[in-house]
Amino acid sequence: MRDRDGDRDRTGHVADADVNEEDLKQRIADRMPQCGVTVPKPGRLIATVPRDGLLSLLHLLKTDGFEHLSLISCVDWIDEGELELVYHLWSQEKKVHAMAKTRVDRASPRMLSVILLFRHAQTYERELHEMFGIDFDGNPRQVPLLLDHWQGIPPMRKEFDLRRHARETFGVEERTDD
Amino acid sequence: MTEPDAPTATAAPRELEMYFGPQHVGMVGNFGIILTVEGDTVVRARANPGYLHRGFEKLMEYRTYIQNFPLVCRLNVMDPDPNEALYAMAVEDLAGLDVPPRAHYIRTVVLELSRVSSHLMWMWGYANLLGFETLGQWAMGDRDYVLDLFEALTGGRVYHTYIWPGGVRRDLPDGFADKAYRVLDHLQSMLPEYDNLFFNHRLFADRTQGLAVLGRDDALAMGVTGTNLRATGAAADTRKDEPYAAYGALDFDVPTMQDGDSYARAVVVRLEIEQSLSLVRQALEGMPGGPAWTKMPNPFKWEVPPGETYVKIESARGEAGFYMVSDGSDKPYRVHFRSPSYPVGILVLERLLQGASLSDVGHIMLSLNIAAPEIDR
Amino acid sequence: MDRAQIPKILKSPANWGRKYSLWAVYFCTGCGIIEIPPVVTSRWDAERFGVIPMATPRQGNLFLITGYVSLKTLGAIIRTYDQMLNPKYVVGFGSCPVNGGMYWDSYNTIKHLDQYVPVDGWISGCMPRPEAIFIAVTHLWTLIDKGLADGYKRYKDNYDFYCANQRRVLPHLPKFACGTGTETATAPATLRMPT
Amino acid sequence: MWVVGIIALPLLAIGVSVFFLGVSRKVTARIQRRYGPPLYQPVIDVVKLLAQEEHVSHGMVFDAGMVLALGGSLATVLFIPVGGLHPLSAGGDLLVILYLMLLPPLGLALAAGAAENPNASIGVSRKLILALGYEVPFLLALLAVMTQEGTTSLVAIAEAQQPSVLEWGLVRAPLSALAVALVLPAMLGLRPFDMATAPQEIASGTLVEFGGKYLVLAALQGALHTYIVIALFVDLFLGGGANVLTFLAKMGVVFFGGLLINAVYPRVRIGQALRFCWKWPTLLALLGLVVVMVMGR
Repeated sequence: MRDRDGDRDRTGHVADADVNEEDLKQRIADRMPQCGVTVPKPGRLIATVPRDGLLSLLHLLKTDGFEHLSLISCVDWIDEGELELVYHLWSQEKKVHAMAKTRVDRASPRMLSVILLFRHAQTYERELHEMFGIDFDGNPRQVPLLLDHWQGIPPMRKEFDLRRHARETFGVEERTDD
Repeated sequence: MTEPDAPTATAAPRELEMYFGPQHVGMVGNFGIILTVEGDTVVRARANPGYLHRGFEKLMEYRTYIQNFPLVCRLNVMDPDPNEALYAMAVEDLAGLDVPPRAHYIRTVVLELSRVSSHLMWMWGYANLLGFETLGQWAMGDRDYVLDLFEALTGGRVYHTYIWPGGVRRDLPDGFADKAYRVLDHLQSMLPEYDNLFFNHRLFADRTQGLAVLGRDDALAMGVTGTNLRATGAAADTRKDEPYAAYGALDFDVPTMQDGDSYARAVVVRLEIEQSLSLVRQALEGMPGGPAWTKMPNPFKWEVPPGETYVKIESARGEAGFYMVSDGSDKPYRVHFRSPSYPVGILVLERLLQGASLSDVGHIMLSLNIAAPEIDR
Repeated sequence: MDRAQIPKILKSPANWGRKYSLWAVYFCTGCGIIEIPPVVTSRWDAERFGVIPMATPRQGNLFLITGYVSLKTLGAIIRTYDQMLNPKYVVGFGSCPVNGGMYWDSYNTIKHLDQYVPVDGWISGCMPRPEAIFIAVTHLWTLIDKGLADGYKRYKDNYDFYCANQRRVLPHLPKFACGTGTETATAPATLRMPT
Repeated sequence: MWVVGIIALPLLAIGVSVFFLGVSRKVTARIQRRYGPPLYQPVIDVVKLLAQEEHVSHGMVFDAGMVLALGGSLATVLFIPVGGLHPLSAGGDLLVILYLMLLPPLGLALAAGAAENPNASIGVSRKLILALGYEVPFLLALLAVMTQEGTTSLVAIAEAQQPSVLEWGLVRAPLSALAVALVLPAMLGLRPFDMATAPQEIASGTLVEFGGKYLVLAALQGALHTYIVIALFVDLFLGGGANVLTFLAKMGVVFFGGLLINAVYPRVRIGQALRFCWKWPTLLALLGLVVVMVMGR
């Protein structure tokens, strides 16, 4: 709640920001030994856990003040055969942005839904279900969101060839430039 | 699978299913809401987005960093510059580019002008929905002066492709500050007129006060940011929380309201217009000298080092974020855009519409300041 | 009113009406919509030319397709177009309806609008300026005068062609539920495609 | 002579109401800092609509409803004295006019119902609810005027006001005049009471399914309705007119006032409109009636 009192300096991050993140890192490492935590730069925190530990990590972060879920993102690491789920959290008190990461198998991706912790995760999970084909257990509304009657592989996966699809569906001529 | 979001319960005989949008004058953007109405009351609402989906994130994976540059501003047509700034900031973060202070100030000017233009556009829509066409016409006419400024600065009225990794595309043209002051003065002098005609109007207050109340706890729990959150009394603003561009050196307050209803949301936007005008003035007055960009490597063969970053910015609608992953090639590996309208436009909208009167559907949606292209991407 | 116009009006009052009373139907198809509000409001004021926005497709005769067309929107466009009354004119607005523009390889936007609905005029550019819209309107006047704005006739004459194209990208539309699926998708020789 | 009147009066009414449409668009444009369309723009629109190659009907009831609405309006016009013109005055009075004025909404409701569009049904229901709102003060005010003049003949009422400004209904029954003036925007369907055709809420409401010549009929009926309501107001409270020109000038003033209100007010919800109509206008009209009855004794 520092900034509401107006004692924040003008240059961006407050001087003791590092202490905060190191504290957090320590606390997470104490409570969840299987979790790898790094602080890439001031105001950012990256925590990586195996798939099973994600809910407890999110719960831990939420009780620590990370109450705002900015985004649930997914990265398709096709060479490693895994999908990486990235949960972006923000703490208004600490002014720290945390990314909680976990990986799921690409072939049959399943994940537990986090709508009990963050209500609006419903929409993000709905989109990821549509775009990456991940099943979220516990999400009641995994129906198409943006696409209309899509058939075939989910479009955001790396093996989906955008240009071939455009050529076959819309008859787009190939261009010489890339 | 083929039925998009089928209704869960069978409709009672007195209930009527209505498609509100996309071909509907009361609809902002290409967006649909499927309403179940009973008489004049909405029983159930389901958002039906996706009319503007063009697969941005996939397209960006197929284009080089420099080719993506004209693409990103088209994410949100009403407020394009924050998207450019986000992209530039993400690339700078990954590539370790420095931005000269003058570029920071110019970016602030552009971002705030973009906010003003977006808010004036919002005012047009909101006034129109309430049947206040005169104010709508005036606001839209005044917005054009802001677009003229953009044209003088960047050459484009709507899309500017101006903020660019490493600074801005070119320095301010001669006499830009004078032109800008004239426009600012004009807008400043119009604000009392808007107040007289609209914001202080009793009928406006009658129609919006106590309508579609979103409490602060609910707003925080549902990922709401920006003006909608500030209308509930929380003073959260990325410009204050994680200052970017030149905001750290400028003097401004975050306007808030306590009630969280349609009225509060509208007044917060109105206050933000005034604050943005003052910010533009401050940034122009405090503009430092020096170069407006840093030299970039040859963009056609430019490879950004591997890594990942999340940058965020306060766009006209709230926290806009950019999550970018690079694998060291000349194209981004993965880009994900966090749009401020996304949580608001689907879950919050569906909740606020429940039990509302059919006359209010359009302007509840507009009071939330939802931009459909941001949701669909 | 210009005195010289009077013989023209008397010769064909219908064309006079169609020219100077273009009631525009549009919805926010894409980015292009951002320039429509300035055009119909105080700075540019399209009502001078008789162009006013209309709320329902039954009353409009000028259909502005403002920007990229996603598949879901195409369904809405076809539905709206079918509801409009003849004669109706379609103007494709911006680069994206012409050839896909910036989204030429996107998986969810169509590339050539005139394969799905007949288009009478194009405005290229991203974004077209308000002046370009007025030029398009005056150009449409010339086309109406010469009888060349005949998109609705082309649609009727080559319905199979348009229908087949529509079905190819939107197989689930109820409109096509009873179709045979054997219509040819090549453009008939008689079809004058705007180039 | 009265045959000429029967033919001329509807033509005059149509001409005047179409002219009012053009003026309203121009004036609104000027208030909104625009140049605006030419004054004859409604004529172009009508020509365009009639020249359309397709006219979508929704069955017999749809057609009959529109004819009923327009016919009702035209018949009403014949009973309203305009200056010295009153071709059917012998056969009709205010009560006949009131009955005839019920026909157009009925016809519109039939047509909109046959169109089977939810927006149209909602528009019609709003229109009828709004009518419920403004009819109460309007009828009370009429009752006051009729009591005061001791006649139900509109011609007699208009002529009684002829001698001087002091004899105008506005002066002699100010409370009733004020009550009717307050509900006048509602009767005209202008803002803040245009919820029956609100494009932004129910995409033009009752008019949603009208196109081509049906839209011409509907627009003509709407314009005639404007004419009828304003003419009634002028006849009842503004002294009628010594000749047609003064009458039309008075109508123009009333219409212009309505336009100004239309330009600067937002639309209210139907519930708010009903509450408004049943509050101040009804109270004023009641008070006016009481005053007239007490003074008349």
